[in-house]
Amino acid sequence: MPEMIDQIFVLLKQWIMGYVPSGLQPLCSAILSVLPILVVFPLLFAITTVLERKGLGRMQNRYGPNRAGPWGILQPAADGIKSLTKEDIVPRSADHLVHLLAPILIVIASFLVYSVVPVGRNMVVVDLNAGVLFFFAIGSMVELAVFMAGWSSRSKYSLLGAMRAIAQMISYEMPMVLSGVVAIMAAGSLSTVTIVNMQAGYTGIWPHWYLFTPWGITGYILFMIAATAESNRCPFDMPEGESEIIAGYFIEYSGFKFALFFVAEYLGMMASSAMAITLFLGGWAAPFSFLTWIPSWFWFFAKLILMLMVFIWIRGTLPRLRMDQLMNFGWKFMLPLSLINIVSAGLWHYLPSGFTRWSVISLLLLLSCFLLSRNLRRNKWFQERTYRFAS
Amino acid sequence: MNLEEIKSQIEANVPGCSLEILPNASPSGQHSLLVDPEHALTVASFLRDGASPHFDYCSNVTGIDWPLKETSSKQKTKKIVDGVEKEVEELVKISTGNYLEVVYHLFSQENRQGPLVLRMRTGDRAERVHLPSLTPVWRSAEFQEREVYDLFGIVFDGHPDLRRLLMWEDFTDHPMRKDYVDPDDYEYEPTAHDEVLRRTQAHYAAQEALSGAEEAR
Amino acid sequence: MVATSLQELYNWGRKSSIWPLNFGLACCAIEMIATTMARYDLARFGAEVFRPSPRQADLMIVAGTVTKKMAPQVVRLYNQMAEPKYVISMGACAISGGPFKQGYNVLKGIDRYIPVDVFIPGCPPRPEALLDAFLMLQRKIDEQQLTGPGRPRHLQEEQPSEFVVPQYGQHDLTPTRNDAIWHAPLVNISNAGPNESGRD
Amino acid sequence: MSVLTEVSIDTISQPANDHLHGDLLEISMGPHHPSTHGVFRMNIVLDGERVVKLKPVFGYLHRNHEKIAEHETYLGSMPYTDRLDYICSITNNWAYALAVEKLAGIPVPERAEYLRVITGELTRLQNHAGLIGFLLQDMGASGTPLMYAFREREKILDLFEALTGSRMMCNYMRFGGCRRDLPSGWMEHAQKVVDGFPRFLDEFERLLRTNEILMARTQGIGIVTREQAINAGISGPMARASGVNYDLRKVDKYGIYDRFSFRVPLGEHGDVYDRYMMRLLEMRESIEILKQAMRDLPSGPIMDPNTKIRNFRPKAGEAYGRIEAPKGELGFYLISDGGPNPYRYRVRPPSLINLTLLEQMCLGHNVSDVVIILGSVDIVLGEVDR
Amino acid sequence: MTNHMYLPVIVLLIAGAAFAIGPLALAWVWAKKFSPQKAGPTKNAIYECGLESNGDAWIKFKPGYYLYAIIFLIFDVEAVFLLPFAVAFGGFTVAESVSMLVFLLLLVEGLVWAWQKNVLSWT
Amino acid sequence: MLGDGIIKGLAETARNFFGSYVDKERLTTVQYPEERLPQIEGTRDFPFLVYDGDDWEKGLRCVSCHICEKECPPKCIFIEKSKDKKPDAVGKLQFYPVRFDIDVSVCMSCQICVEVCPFDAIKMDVEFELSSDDRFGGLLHHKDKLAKSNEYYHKIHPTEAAAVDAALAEEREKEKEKQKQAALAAAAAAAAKAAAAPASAPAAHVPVPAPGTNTDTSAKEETK
Repeated sequence: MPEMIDQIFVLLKQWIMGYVPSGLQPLCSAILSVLPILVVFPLLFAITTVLERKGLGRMQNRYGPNRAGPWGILQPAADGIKSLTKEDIVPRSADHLVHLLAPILIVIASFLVYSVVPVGRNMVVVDLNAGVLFFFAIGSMVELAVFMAGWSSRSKYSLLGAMRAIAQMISYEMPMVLSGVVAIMAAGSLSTVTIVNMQAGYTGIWPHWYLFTPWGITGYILFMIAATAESNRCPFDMPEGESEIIAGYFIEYSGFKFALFFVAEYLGMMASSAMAITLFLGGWAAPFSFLTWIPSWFWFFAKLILMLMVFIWIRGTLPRLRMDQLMNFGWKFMLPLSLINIVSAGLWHYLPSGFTRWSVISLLLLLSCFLLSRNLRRNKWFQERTYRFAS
Repeated sequence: MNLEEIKSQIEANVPGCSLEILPNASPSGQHSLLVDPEHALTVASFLRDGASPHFDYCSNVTGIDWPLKETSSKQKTKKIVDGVEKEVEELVKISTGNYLEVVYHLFSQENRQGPLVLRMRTGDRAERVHLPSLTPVWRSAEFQEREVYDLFGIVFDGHPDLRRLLMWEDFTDHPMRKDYVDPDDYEYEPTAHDEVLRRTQAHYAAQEALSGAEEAR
Repeated sequence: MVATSLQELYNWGRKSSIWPLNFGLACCAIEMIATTMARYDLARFGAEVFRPSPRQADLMIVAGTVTKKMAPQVVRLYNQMAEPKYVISMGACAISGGPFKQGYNVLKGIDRYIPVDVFIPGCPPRPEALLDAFLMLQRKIDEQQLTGPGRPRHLQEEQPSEFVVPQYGQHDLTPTRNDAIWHAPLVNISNAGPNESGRD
Repeated sequence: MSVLTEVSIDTISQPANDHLHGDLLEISMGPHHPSTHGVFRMNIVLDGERVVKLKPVFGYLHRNHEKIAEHETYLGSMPYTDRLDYICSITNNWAYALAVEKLAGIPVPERAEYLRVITGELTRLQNHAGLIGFLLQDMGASGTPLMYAFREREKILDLFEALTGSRMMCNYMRFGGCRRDLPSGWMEHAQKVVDGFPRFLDEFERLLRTNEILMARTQGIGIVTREQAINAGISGPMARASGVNYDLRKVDKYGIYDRFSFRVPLGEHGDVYDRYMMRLLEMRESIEILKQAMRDLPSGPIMDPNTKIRNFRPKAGEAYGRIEAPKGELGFYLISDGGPNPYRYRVRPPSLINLTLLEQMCLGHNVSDVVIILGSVDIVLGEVDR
Repeated sequence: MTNHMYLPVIVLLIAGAAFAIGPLALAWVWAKKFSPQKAGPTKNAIYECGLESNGDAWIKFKPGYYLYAIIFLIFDVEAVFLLPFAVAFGGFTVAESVSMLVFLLLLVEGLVWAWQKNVLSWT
Repeated sequence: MLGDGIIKGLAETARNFFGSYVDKERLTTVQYPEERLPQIEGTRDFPFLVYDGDDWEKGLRCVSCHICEKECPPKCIFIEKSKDKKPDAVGKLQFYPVRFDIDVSVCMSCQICVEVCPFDAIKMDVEFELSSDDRFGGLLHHKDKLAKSNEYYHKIHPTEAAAVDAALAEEREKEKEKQKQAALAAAAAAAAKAAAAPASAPAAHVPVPAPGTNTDTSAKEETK
């Protein structure tokens, strides 16, 4: 029975496929695989926006939206209707075509990356044998779209936003890829499905997630930080830095085009989280062996929502970094650390398993983390201060 | 700190400058020192660096408009009327004002003393409105002198960046002057008073002339 | 039937998602900020998304004194907002110049240049008063027709969506008002003579 | 005609003809900008994101306060002072009342002096709380610190409302005293708020004081040295962050400030972090003053009985009175010609003069730094432009 | 199977495009039917804090920004080499891994060089 | 270690997040249209005119002395004084305002009118829901809208109103005393003169005009 529920969507698809003539089968199969993504993730986006607004509200001692529909859950619907019916303004001097293409491209890119994410056992749109590579490659399209948006608007603030976006995203692209490499090394495959399958076993009740290794946790944290930067979330929201460059790259967008950027930002955030889950948190695998009776897709989405909540939590707390600090952090901390992480993952492979391996690798990583962060803090402008008082 | 002492200090160190102590009748007792514009910059530098105490902190800079004010009073004078010396009451016109004034309030942070009130006057209110800028001595005067230039029309020579501060560049008036006339834009005032009311009325009369269709109730 | 429900949906969507422009001018802006803060929480109505760019904003809360130097910018910002757009004139200064109306650089009411939906008197209005005005705006939106001659300005082809931006003149703004939208009632001058009894 | 002619790109010397430099970008920040604290405007010329030139443009909130006051009675100007620095109306009232009292030689009863200190220090608390909230908002914290600050501010505003009738525009002081005595129960309520305030400060410090991002963003940014600060007339917490030991509560000892024991925190670096910390530390000192004042509050009249409120005509003369407002030295310079209106009425706005060094502070920094430097100066446009 | 491998991706691409274009088309229809677009000289001007924009935004931007792009390219190529290495890593001998380490170190040296040259200092 | 300050901050927001479900201190929202903050007694928003008794026109305390109009800093009050006198709530003959307008779109709620009013006739209201979409009609409050009963005043500012009532009562007492004295004196004088001439009718017996004959006809005409 648990297997039944676990595979309910797969079975459903097979059942429908039974009625489809064989000539149309590949196409139908593709459509049936794609359809849930088009339904579930936008829905999740809507839920996330409500969660975010209400969650931020709670952190700030208030309720958040609670008037549109019961408990305010229809808020995104209202926002959607409003955006749809809002006037669409394209600046006269803008590059009209690029201005139009940018939001479309960013949404396409944000959707495409989901094709390699396994959301449950046997539940993946396409099991590419270069899945991770595909993910990163398509993910880079977002950068292009953001730059298109900023540049084509021909506003000075959007130009600054675009410049920031491109610099930030390419700088964090590297740590993101390199921190993912460790999982690929351990799994020996670029296929996301294989990577998840490799983590699906248990020792006692503990799962074989890569998170539970020194290089795994380092990789995970690096990946998440890079993912935050890639999806322009606080504290790395410089491209749209509201208090500095007003709205950044989408300053000239109105109506639904603006909403599409919004959608893409959240889809991107969810995609990065999904990839982090796949690479380090065992994908759809249950966290304890005795919980495997709960369907795999439930675990995937539970983990996803948990991670989204962490994003929201961070957004509710932290101020924004500055551009140069962001770049320094990316190039002088994240990149070297992710390279060291690769080396230590390699060492891990060759060292005999047991306590020694654990302690050696942990020590290596902690030491390098300490040295790199000390280098970042070497600046005299980075210390707590004591103050004198005149009476 | 005594104003007399400071005056004599300045006189000893800045030769040729003419100073005058202007008394202040109010209980605050903040008397002021009138400086002639030619030596003002030297006096200011001396006050900042040479005087004791050092007036290192220029707190407040402002302008005052003193339009020409003619008061007439009766005075008895002796005159020869019809060959006979008589005491005749005569209306004597005393005109005061007709100049713009800048006031600097100086303090000494070192000795925690002040204020020393420094004043400068222009020649008149139309052409001779140039005064030396004290911004080179006290940076804090920069914006305030610009404001005085904007609102009173005093031109500060030697100011690094003398532009209007508050009004827009193409504005031609100096609104803080006493004889400034506000733009006529009180078309409608539900609770009009006094001056505003008169202007509203004038405005409405003019409007009616323009468009007879409007019904004036 | 379809049109009615479409209209209802349209109005509901607009009124539940009014994003104000992140735009404060003076004292009232502080009360506007206070309204979005925890105690009053404008977010409950889905309106905490203060958009800094006029392109994405629906509501301009003119919160504070509009000076003549600022008026062209306010009008330009309003013009750059996408339809449908609403204006709340918050506080005495924004409505009529308020206590500062006798100043030479103070615009005597933003409604001289742009159409205003709701006026909130007060100096500054309490946050609750802003919420009250906000609810009033929601009611107004709710009553708007999607079709027919009574439909709001933004749905009518011939109605303008941008208004004359005043220019800086030598003594004043030119023009001093937009006659197309500002119609002051005539004062009963005979009744309000300056030299009446009891005035000294 | 363009208003942007004020800063022309031709007047700026291009940086060395280096292949690592592109064209300069001339940007106008404000008057509508989320973090210019109102309608302030800066004309900025950027090389990449580095500021190579910055010119502030004022006047977008020039409400002719001084001109209007010349037509108002002395009493009638009091509510207008509320609207100068609209966050701290009570200290504005105080400065104005002090100037008029100096001008006309009016004594103030002791209880009124205590009430002034209590309300004035409460004002300082809420101003500083609001400021650090806004500063962090400028730094990109999405509202949370500001919300916490406003949560506390609302408590103080409730006190103001109960005492003066209005949340922001208190119009509380009169020459020769205060307008209204404490209503019953106010003192207990105030005691509760004051006692609870340190908890908020602790919470706030936990939230952000040692935050690495905050330190990285604020330290070494917008440095003003002691000498520059004095020469540029900078006052208040901003001057003290640069190490200038000049607090008018200690220097002038106006009112009854010599009766309280409190310390004046001094910074060393004069950067944004120091200015931020000055506010945090000053709030703790204000709480000390409040505790002492509330303990010692005497009974008695709150108005000088010989002072007329209506038809008030001081003798001809002039006076400059100043106090330590939360933003710095707030002075009023009044000239009387014996009439019912002041002949000249001048406000010495701390916010405006503290901006004197804005360009110098910002040069060489990033756009992101400009907004926090501006935030740390703590300006209120009502006072800058008047 | 292989010839249908990328079919879902293509379908997703089309679906994603539809997801973006569909509402945009709907909004366009709405604008045509009910809410007319009202373009205007001020409305369609560039937003710049409520002022008229002065000067073009399409300038020769500071080239310092592009240096990052170049370094990024180098490391991206590195990643391309690293990924197959990572896949094959399980079967490597120590010697093979060390040779890969040398490759890594060469790149690290490049990073250090760029670091020393202050190319990584954002101004 | 890099990041401990960040973690401290995260802990603080988490505390507030969970606290908001249990602690009233951490969920300070008052849901305005349904819930309201308790009204603070001293609150002031806009002025209103107090009347005694039941008839608002008759009972207005205002004698249109123009003091508030003159002292009002933004000049938002407009008064037109009557030419005749009418008896007020206690029957004393007084001038009354033919027209009393307050332009709330100008009023800065400074309370100076209240302070300077020698008759306790103008007080501060707590009503703030005055939003209107009619700029000219909705925000100019005429006499009829401004007049509010003394009971209402007691309701919104109990302490202050009680003090005012006590002071007024005292004043009236004094007035009565004075009148009595005057009457006595007059009676004495009259008695002395009684032989010479018959007493003229005392001033208090002027016929009272019928209520409502001279209402604010002019006030409504002003704006359209």
